[in-house]
Amino acid sequence: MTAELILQTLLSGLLMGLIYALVAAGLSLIFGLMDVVNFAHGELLMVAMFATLVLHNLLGLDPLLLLPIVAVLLFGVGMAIYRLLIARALSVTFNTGMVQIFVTFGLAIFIRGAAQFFFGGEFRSINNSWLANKTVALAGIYIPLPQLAASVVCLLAFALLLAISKTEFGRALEATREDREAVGLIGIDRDRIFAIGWGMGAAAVGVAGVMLANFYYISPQVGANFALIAYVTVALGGFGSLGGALIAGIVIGEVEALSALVLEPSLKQVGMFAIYLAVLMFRPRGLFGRL
Amino acid sequence: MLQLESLSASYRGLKALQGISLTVNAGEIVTVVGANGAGKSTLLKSIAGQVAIEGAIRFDGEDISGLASHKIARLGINLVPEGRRLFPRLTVNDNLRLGAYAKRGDPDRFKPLDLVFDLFPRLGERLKQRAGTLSGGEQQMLAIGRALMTQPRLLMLDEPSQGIMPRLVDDIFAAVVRIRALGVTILLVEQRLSEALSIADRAYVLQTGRVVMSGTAAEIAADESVRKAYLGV
Amino acid sequence: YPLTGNGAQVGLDAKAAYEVEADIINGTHPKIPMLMGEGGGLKNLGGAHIKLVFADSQGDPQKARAEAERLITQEHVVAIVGSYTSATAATISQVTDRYEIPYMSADNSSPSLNQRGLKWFFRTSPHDEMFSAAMFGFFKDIGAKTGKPVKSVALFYEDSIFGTDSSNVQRKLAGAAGLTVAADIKYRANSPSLSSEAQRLKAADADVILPSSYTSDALSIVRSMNEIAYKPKAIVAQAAGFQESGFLTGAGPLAEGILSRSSFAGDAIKARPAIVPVQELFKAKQNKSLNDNTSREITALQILADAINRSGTGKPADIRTALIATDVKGIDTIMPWVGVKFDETGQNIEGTPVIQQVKDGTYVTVWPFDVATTDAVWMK
Amino acid sequence: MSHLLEVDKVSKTFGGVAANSDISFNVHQGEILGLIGPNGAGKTSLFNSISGEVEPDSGEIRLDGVRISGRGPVVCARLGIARTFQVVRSFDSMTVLENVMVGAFARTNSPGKAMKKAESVLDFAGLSGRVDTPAHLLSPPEKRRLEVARALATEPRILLLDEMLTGLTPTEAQAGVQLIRDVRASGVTIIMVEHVMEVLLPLIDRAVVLHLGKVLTEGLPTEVVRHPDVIRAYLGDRYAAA
Amino acid sequence: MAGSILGHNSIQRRRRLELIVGLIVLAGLCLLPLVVKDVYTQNLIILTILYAGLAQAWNILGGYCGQVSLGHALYFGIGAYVSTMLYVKLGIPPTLGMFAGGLVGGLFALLVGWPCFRLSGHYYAIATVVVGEIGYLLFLNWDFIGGASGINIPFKHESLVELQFRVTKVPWLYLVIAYAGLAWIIAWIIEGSRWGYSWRAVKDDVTAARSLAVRVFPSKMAAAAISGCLTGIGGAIFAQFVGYIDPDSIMSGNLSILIALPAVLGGVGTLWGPLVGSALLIPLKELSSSYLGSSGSGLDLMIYGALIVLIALARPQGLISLLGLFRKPEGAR
Ligand SMILES: Nc1ncnc2c1ncn2[C@@H]1O[C@H](COP(=O)(O)OP(=O)(O)OP(=O)(O)O)[C@@H](O)[C@H]1O
Ligand SMILES: Nc1ncnc2c1ncn2[C@@H]1O[C@H](COP(=O)(O)OP(=O)(O)OP(=O)(O)O)[C@@H](O)[C@H]1O
Ligand SMILES: [Mg+2]
Ligand SMILES: [Mg+2]
Repeated sequence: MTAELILQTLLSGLLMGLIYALVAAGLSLIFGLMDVVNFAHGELLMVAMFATLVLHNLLGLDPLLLLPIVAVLLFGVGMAIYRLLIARALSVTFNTGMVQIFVTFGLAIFIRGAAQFFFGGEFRSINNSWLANKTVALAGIYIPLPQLAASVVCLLAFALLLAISKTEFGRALEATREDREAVGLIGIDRDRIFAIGWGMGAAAVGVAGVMLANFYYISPQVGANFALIAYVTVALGGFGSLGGALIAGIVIGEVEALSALVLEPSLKQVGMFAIYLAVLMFRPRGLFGRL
Repeated sequence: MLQLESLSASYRGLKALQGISLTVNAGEIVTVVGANGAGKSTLLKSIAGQVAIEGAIRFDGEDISGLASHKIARLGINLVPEGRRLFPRLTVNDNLRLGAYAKRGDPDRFKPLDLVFDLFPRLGERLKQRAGTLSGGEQQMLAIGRALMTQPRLLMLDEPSQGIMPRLVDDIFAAVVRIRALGVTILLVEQRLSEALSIADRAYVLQTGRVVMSGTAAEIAADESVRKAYLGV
Repeated sequence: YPLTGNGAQVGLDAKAAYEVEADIINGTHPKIPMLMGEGGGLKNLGGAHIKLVFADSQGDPQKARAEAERLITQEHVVAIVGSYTSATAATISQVTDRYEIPYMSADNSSPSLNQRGLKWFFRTSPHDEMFSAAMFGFFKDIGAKTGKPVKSVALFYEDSIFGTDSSNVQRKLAGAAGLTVAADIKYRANSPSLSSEAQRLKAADADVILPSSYTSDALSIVRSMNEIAYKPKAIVAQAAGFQESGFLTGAGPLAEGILSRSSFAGDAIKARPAIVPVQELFKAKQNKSLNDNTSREITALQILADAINRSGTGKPADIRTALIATDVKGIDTIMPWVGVKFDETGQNIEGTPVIQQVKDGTYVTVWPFDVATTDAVWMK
Repeated sequence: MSHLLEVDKVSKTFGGVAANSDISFNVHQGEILGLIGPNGAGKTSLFNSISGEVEPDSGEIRLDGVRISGRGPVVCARLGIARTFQVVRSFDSMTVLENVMVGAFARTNSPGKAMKKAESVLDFAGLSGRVDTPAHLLSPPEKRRLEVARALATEPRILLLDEMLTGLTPTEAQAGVQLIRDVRASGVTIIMVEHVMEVLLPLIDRAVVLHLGKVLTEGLPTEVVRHPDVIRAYLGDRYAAA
Repeated sequence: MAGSILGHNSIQRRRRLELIVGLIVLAGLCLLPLVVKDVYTQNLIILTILYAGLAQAWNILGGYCGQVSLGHALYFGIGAYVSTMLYVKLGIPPTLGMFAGGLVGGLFALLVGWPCFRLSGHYYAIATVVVGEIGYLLFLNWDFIGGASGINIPFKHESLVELQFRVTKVPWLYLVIAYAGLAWIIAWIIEGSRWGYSWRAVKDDVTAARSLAVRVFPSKMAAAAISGCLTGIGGAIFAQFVGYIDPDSIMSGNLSILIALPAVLGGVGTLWGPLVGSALLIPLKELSSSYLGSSGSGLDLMIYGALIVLIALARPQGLISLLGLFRKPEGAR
């Protein structure tokens, strides 16, 4: 095993980890900051990827240029999901937790069915984007451009989300999670706050979807490949902690890459899950969890 | 300023309020008296838009019944709820500042902070502490402070002295009087009847969801049946 | 067939393939130069039409089993054709044996299926052992021809029944042929990233990479190899994902030069004249060319229909007798095979695979040299 | 006189805040002890230590000479400590009777016996009319009664009441006082925390005053309320005159 | 009057009534084979009842005890593999093997519970998903038990002890009725016992439960053991019924959710919820995929998904609340 190989592995682990973090960013917001388990997270990612594909084919624009459009689109989707479903799920007085889980689970199945209905089961890819299949070499280490771009976008997205969470809106969001009834008493419209929160979460997923579409295949099932990792990332980082999700994403990416190198690759996810469980044994609230 | 006309409210078919009519004039302290479960909290929550109701609620002559609670709050009606309902994981500072959230864009929106720290100096000392770790009395101060931050015109207090040590009880009643002096109208629910009646202008007596008596605070305090029923004398 | 789920597209294509073949058998049209190509239904059964009933296995063995039972007891089918994944074939073949209904496996390639002592199981297409044997035969021939023999191979296969079965045979054959196995990589299907796996392949740098993957991972691995600028000397795929149109369009230029075994040679139109008209019909329906799977499906139904026709009664037992007696020549099918003839396990022993290579975005046949339409580009 | 419960130099800090420091006092068999002190003095924290909910950092709590501190709430409850909570905790998916049965199962495995016990305790607590009501539909004073009934069902030797009379009108408080007296008469020792002096003082036999996590003073209720430090820290001006 | 027959107070009355209705339902189910003759419907009924049992098993941990486990496929798979391996390798008939499977399933539930019960809320739920996934991956790569290829249970001969039936479904029907009945009666017994009360107390308020001498961790472990054991038995039955097992079909995360879903939609923490939930959900799922799925359009998934959303929103307390008879007292949570 050469040093080069190890370096290359560490690098791809890092790049992949940042992508996991990017996918988890939106989840961290919805899951961590609003305390709603969103089982349709992977499906939102899939929707974003299809949106990128369709717009790319329709407008001929490069995915990178589509970034704002898809983000806005997903923002709308997120708001709509909140207004149509989640607001209702939150207002039930009766085993709210489970209702949330299974409403989003049902939604996930529905979205998957819809994607199948409209796009069929074919695997699609975007090949003619600026970044597609491009790689730069640096001292014998290869850096794939689409992943690099995704990592940069990931860091930007986290910086942005972190900044937002520090604003007054961020505190209002936290307050709303703490006590959904009481915020009304001080003139905060909880549905608006949460709808925007969902919109932001979904927009973050939208960004992740665009970046993924640059180098990953697209199919109605694609969300499932990332969803579980996203949940684990958020839980490992700790609910309510954006920074935790970022670091957890990197940890998971590295663990995955390294275990694929030293273990049987088909068991690499076992390595990554085992690390997660081990951490939870010592820190039941994840690395940086507050909740 | 506030007028209720045959207001009814129910929880899952259980009537908690039935045909309440009640008026609060600008600048008054009005207190509502009643046994446990009489519907006092429900009454305040109805006005704040947190309970589904029938009947009319008029604020400054405008019907506000059915309005969402945050809209009512923005009109200047504010409730310090039973059990305080703070945001326990946020700091004292954040709790207070969020009180002014609805007024974003108004440069003066944090002005009431001075008043709050003046009324409750303790809060000024604990700005960085998480609200959840405050002691009971401090939490009550914070709840009132947060309500003041919204610059209310009508402040409703639900049992502000509950769980408060005797020394602070008097402070809180004193604060209520001071707040009124600043031009805020007050609707007060209290179990410490004698104290409440001593600072109130007028009072209503609630029994199983109905108003059974109303009058000036002095009249009510003097009423034989009230003394028997609620003061245990 | 899995009509939903990750394998959904395969199922949808298969459905179209069967419909095309049923139309050929039932419909009226100019004669297509192959068995059952005249149209007009089943002659011996008074021109009866083949009626297809589709069921969705969702790739789930339990589901496949229940659906098979439904087809038999509710829809009263006389035979079942299917079913892509080996796991579903395993339960369906049990059901058909219990109910004594012929089961025509069109595209399962697991060698274990016909070795279970099933009486009602028939498979027209070659299985993995035959396929892999063809690959190694190709290595020998091409080595002799170009003077660049294969010395080492890298196994790269998904952690499914298909992947492990395929790799087991390849490992065995590599040993028998005296080749080094430079890498033996079992990977997790549908992983978000295969970059570490690609690096292991690069580190091993075998003469030939032998992947057994479905479409999703086929796409991932060629991209991951490209990302670390690894250009393998040769890739010879166990068909599956590598033969799908989604892979060819998705991988684009990256697919160029990849070799794959196939049971179908779409470009061998001289040797198999029926391909052109069938191809046209399929294209009209599904807007894509026939591939390894769809051609096998068409052939499976064709053989089955012929057997039903020859049975004269349409009763399952008679169909089985007719199937056992099947002896069809390759020229009467669209396949490049020698023919169709079942052994006592129900396996077609005359299904001889070919090796194809991607050139300009489509597969062209390069081996056996007698059916090849062009020369292979070998280890540049 | 034998001490039923001994609190011996108990300290507990929460991330820098000394909720209890070096607290010592004794509780006699059969008395009603009032635990008073300003908000944040550490009363609830001490209850948590006595009931085993938290483990003191140092010091020991003994019941009949047996150490109970640090042995967890389950052991404490088994040994005879029962409590109510400052913020009412009820099992909301269960009816009143079922709530109390949970407590009764502390002493028996038989559902039949547990049910009988629960019914008699509910009768005692004046909730016999509400047995089939889901717990979350009770009014606040009823919920507090439910907590008392549930605690009594565990057949405790000591009952810790944390602000159980709060939020009641004086008349209702009288009824609560009567219930507490009845409990004591049935042989259970009581420690109670309460801020409403008018109700508390006539009820208790002795008072321990906490301030800033320490014992400020202890003694007869009449003595304690005259203690200048208690007036300054806790009672405020209006008791100064009295 | 009814009171004196059924018991002197409301709880006893309700429990006796439930038992009587349970027996009636059981009798009704036993008569089913006389009415339903076609194999497809029988298949459907068998699955539905099997899932009712599984959902009840889940309900014991997830419903009564409030530990929302999304990794039950692990115990299901372990039960299936244990009994199948015993049968295929050692020839031990599955009628015995399924109890071994249940035992091992229960053991694993304890093993998983040991670390996971220290986690709360979503942390617990995700940890169970992950544990389930680890189990799945390990089984997928474990060659001794067939790895990804799975195990085929060959049909040898008709045998009741070995649960081998060529085409008839009737014995299966009775077997799953016995299984679901067992799960139901266990739930019924526990509901009225100390454990049942402990679990519900733990679910509602851990702190208060502890203060009443409820031993929280052992309670959860007991619930896990019973739940895991019943799930394992269900897995063993399923394996024998299908005749083929592989990790994909019996250990995937989807299955974990499918085990939990009927209980949640039917009414979580109730005696009848799992039964009602399965009775609606499983036929719906199977029928829609049989009749709509073959078009491959995803329409069936859309309907199935939308239905889950609708039920969860419209009937948060579960479908069971539509049936007034077993309703918990007004407004119960
Ligand atoms: N969330 C609720 N759900 C159902 N019933 C409720 C709810 N809140 C209050 N009630 C019922 O409504 C009636 C009135 O309650 P309310 O809280 O308004 O009384 P209150 O006068 O404020 O009493 P207290 O002095 O105890 O605060 C009571 O019978 C109570 O049980
Ligand atoms: N878990 C905790 N973390 C941090 N601080 C705590 C914690 N629990 C209690 N405290 C602090 O310990 C001190 C004592 O709290 P405690 O609840 O015992 O007071 P109390 O005497 O019961 O007051 P009150 O009369 O208001 O109920 C308070 O300052 C409180 O903020
Ligand atoms: Mg109230
Ligand atoms: Mg306290």
